Amino acid sequence: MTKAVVTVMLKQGVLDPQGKAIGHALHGLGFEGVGEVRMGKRIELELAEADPAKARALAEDMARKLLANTVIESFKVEVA
Amino acid sequence: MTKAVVTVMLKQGVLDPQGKAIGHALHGLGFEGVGEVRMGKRIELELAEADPAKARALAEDMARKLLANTVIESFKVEVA
Amino acid sequence: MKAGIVVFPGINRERDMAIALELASGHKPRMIWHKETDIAGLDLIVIPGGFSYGDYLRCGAMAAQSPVMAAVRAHAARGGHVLGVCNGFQILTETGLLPGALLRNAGLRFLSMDCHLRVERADTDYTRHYQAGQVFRAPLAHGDGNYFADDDTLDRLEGEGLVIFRYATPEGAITREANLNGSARNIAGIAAPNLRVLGLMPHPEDLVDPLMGGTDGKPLFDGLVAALAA
Amino acid sequence: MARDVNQALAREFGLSADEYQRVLDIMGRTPSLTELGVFSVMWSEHCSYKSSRVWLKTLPTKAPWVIHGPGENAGVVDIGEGLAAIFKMESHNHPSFIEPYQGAATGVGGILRDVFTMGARPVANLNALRFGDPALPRTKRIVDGVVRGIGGYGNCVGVPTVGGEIDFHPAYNGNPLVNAMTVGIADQGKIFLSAAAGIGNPVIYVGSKTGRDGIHGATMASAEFGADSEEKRPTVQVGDPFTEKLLIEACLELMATDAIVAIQDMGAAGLTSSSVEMAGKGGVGIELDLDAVPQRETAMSAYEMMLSESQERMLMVLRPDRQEVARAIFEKWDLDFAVIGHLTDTGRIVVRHRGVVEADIPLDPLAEQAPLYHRPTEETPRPAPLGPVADPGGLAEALMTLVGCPDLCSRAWVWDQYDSTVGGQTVKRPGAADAAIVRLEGRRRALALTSDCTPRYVLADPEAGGAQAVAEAWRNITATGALPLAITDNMNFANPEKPRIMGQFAASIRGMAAACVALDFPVVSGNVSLYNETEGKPILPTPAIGGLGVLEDAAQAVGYALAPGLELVLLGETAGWLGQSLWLREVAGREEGAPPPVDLAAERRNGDFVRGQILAGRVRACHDVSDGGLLVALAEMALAGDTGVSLRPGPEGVAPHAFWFGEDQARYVVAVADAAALLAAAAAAGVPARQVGRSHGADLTLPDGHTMSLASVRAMHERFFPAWMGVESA
Ligand SMILES: Nc1ncnc2c1ncn2[C@@H]1O[C@H](COP(=O)(O)OP(=O)(O)O)[C@@H](O)[C@H]1O
Ligand SMILES: [Mg+2]
Repeated sequence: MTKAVVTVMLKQGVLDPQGKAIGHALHGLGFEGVGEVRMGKRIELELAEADPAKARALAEDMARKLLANTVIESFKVEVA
Repeated sequence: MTKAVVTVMLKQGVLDPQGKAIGHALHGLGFEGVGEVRMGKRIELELAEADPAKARALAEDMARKLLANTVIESFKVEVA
Repeated sequence: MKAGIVVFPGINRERDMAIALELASGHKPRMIWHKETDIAGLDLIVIPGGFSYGDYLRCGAMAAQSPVMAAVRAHAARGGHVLGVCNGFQILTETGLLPGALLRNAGLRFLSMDCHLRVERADTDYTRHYQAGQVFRAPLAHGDGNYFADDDTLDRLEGEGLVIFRYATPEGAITREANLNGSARNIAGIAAPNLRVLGLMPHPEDLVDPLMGGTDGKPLFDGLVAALAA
Repeated sequence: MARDVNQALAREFGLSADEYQRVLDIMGRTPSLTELGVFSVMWSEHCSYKSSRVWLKTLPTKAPWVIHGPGENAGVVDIGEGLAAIFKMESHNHPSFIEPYQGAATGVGGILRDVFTMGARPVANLNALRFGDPALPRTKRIVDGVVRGIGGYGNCVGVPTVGGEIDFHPAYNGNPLVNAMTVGIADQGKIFLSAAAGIGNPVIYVGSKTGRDGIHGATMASAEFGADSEEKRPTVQVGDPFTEKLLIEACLELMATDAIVAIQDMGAAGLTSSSVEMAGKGGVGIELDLDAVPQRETAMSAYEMMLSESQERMLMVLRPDRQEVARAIFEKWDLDFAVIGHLTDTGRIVVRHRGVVEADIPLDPLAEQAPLYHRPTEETPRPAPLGPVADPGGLAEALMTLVGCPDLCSRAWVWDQYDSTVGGQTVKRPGAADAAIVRLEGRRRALALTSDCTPRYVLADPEAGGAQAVAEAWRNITATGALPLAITDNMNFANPEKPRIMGQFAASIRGMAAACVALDFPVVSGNVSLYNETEGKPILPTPAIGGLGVLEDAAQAVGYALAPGLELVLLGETAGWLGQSLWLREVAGREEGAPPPVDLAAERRNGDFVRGQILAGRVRACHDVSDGGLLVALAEMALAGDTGVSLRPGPEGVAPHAFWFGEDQARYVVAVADAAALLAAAAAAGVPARQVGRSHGADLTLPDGHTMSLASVRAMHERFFPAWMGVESA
């Protein structure tokens, strides 16, 4: 069994209102020195595939087909 | 400037309807051998604080106060 | 006009849509379960609003992968009419039948209210019973209706006249205030180049009866019936 | 979980020494941990109504149109054409304080299940909300979370949220109230009940899997909050509205067959209360095999499974020959379906897990010997009369203060986040009429729905306040032209062990009962939430009333939006009652006096007259006069219709501020084309009537000569929520 983590973030150039709102709220709470904030998704998958390289390829396939919308998002796969 | 990443996931035992639905959809797409799927948030912060230890402490404070709902979520901070 | 409405798990405006279609055409539309793949013989496929699969990953993402969407794609490729409203619009962009994507509303809240739409061109099967430049009212109800596409795509859409509806003031002005969800260039609805695949966020099907506050949405369905009368 | 079962553990589970002794007597031995858990949740305040039952029994619950009163999952009334409305209101107060989003969301999910479990398609949601002082950051966080949670769940399941109410008061600082109401429609011949029947019939579990969610939620909902309430947090459940939507569709599909013998949602105390109540009501025994329960987590104990409050689950008894039909439907909707037991003739609940009998309890004594308390009551002393109060600043200033205050300002920020049109049947949305109007699909007939309570009145005079809450619900329905049929109630009170609080409860019930009788408006369902206090600070007594009425033709419904060129007539008597008014609180800075008296005969007479005029087509707009009094009601009508109003002076003998801001009951403002005809009809019916002005233009012209633009009033009215919540512009 392999654990794969797919991280999906909005592409640079796509406005991230959630990130912006978080930045705003952090200022409101008195946190200083907060620059850009971006928010994305983290998807943790348990895969039966034991081979890390194959598991990665599988997770990448899943990300392309479903987990990320590549019109607006980019993704990264990590395999533990 | 330091980049901090806060990862927020639902605590173990808390129902994760999103993860459940993603797992289901992956099966539907013909992906086999997918076990548990959990979905959480990844928040990337640019902090003016240059000292990594202080930046981490700051991000942890932000997570506790705003970024994570510690009633149902746990968080992890990484500093690059 | 033979119409079918695709029903995904979690869709919730299929009944509203069926009422509007029946009112305009006199026929009950066929309800198409998402696992069906034979949709031959239909003129119009409608993908209605709701929360397909809870919209838990991304609005419309899971529905876009379902078996029926392959059939819908084939229908579109044959030149068939496809209307996606709200979640249906999101599903059409996720499927790639329409360009761009629908992001979280700029204000980050679900919005349920009436908006005003300016009809950008009246020479489509969807808008032939409106006038170009006409403004009509429609309820909207969504959390992710903020239309996004890169500038090249937006320029192409505009250049090819594929922007069909824009958020406007009741007088027809395209303003920031009228753009409730923050959509690029106030875009509320777009079409594919053959003008037969249309997606829009607001719900004309919920304004087809004076009792519900007006009939502003009815011309869209009447126009379709006129265009697709067998 | 290897803990000894003894009195100390029983106390931790919320059972008193007497109650534990009763458990020992029934069992004739020391109960197992699972058995103790079953007793503790079944005998919790939430499930047993042990403090409130003696009083609830005194409420009127019958009328020729009542099909099922309290006792079923929800109340059922005949709304004509062979149809029934099924409705109920329920609280999720404690969970919403701990986790506002999920607490409110699962509250909506829970009340939806109560309604569709009886065979109804849910057609409308409402909510009654009370929050603490807006100046506290915590209040803002709670309001934000609750509103998002209600929307998040209701919008996703596709049931329109069409109405509700929101009040603020520091008494709710540590204990907000979140009451959710669902209304559904069923065929009268297709109503499903929960009494199990048929020895040997299979017991079926459907919906989501069971996890360790909300264990001891029912007992938590029955306990006062202390400084340690943070520690109770892990019991919070997460809602899954997508699964709920599937469950609605699958249940309704199955209900179209003849497979179901009995069905009940798994609400508070989950598998325990659903199985015990179904078997108990049917007078049969039940045997459960927990190994068959669909589980989300590993190594769950019998105790955990019996007490879990995982959401989106139902329990059914099926005809054995229809089991496979049912399975196919639930599999089609991708829901779990498991046979987890069967009915027996033993009169006992027997729970097996991994080959061990974990519980074996006789059902009759579990129900019949449940504690029942006649708790001591203490009357609330009559408030001192208010005496004359001078007007500090004039009508215009007071009006601006009132229309901008948190309790009266526009709620658009809230309802704009709720899908109010899904289903395509919403005739009057929030902000359009005193009650929401929802048409029955494919028919002319419509329902009128409202929720009402004025807690500050109830605190000052619980009996008058209880009557007023029912009367206001009746009036709000009447003001649309609909005929009020029945109510559901949600009794939110503090610690019933304190005689003053129990006295509030008892007196409220007395007042409610009197109003129900006088107005032919019986109680068909309800919910009680006690121990709403934090560190000894009680909430205001809040008997929230959810009202339902019917209109034969939705086209007859009127709202309160004014059109230009109409005459404005006030119906009902105005003495200028300022005690407990919002004017007194917001303008004069005092919370004092007795609330306005409720004259039920006048209420009935005036309301029947108004409804008659509306149904005769003579009324163009109608608004009841409530919080803030006459001038606020008129301003609301003007704002809703974007039409100005010129007002005439009030009568001699009543101070202007008392006339315009008094909260005398049983009053309506109607807008008509022909005032003379209306005044004559009112005189003939013995209804006091007075022409107060007419509609035109874009200004509000007060009788003292002040003119204010509608735009300036609107700016004030719409300011509070967006400013408070820091709305980002698009
Ligand atoms: N929590 C809420 N959810 C939805 N609608 C609400 C809510 N609170 C208030 N409303 C709506 O706002 C309008 C005015 O409410 P309220 O001030 O309570 O009126 P009234 O005092 O006449 O009963 C009504 O249409 C009501 O349904
Ligand atoms: Mg009212």
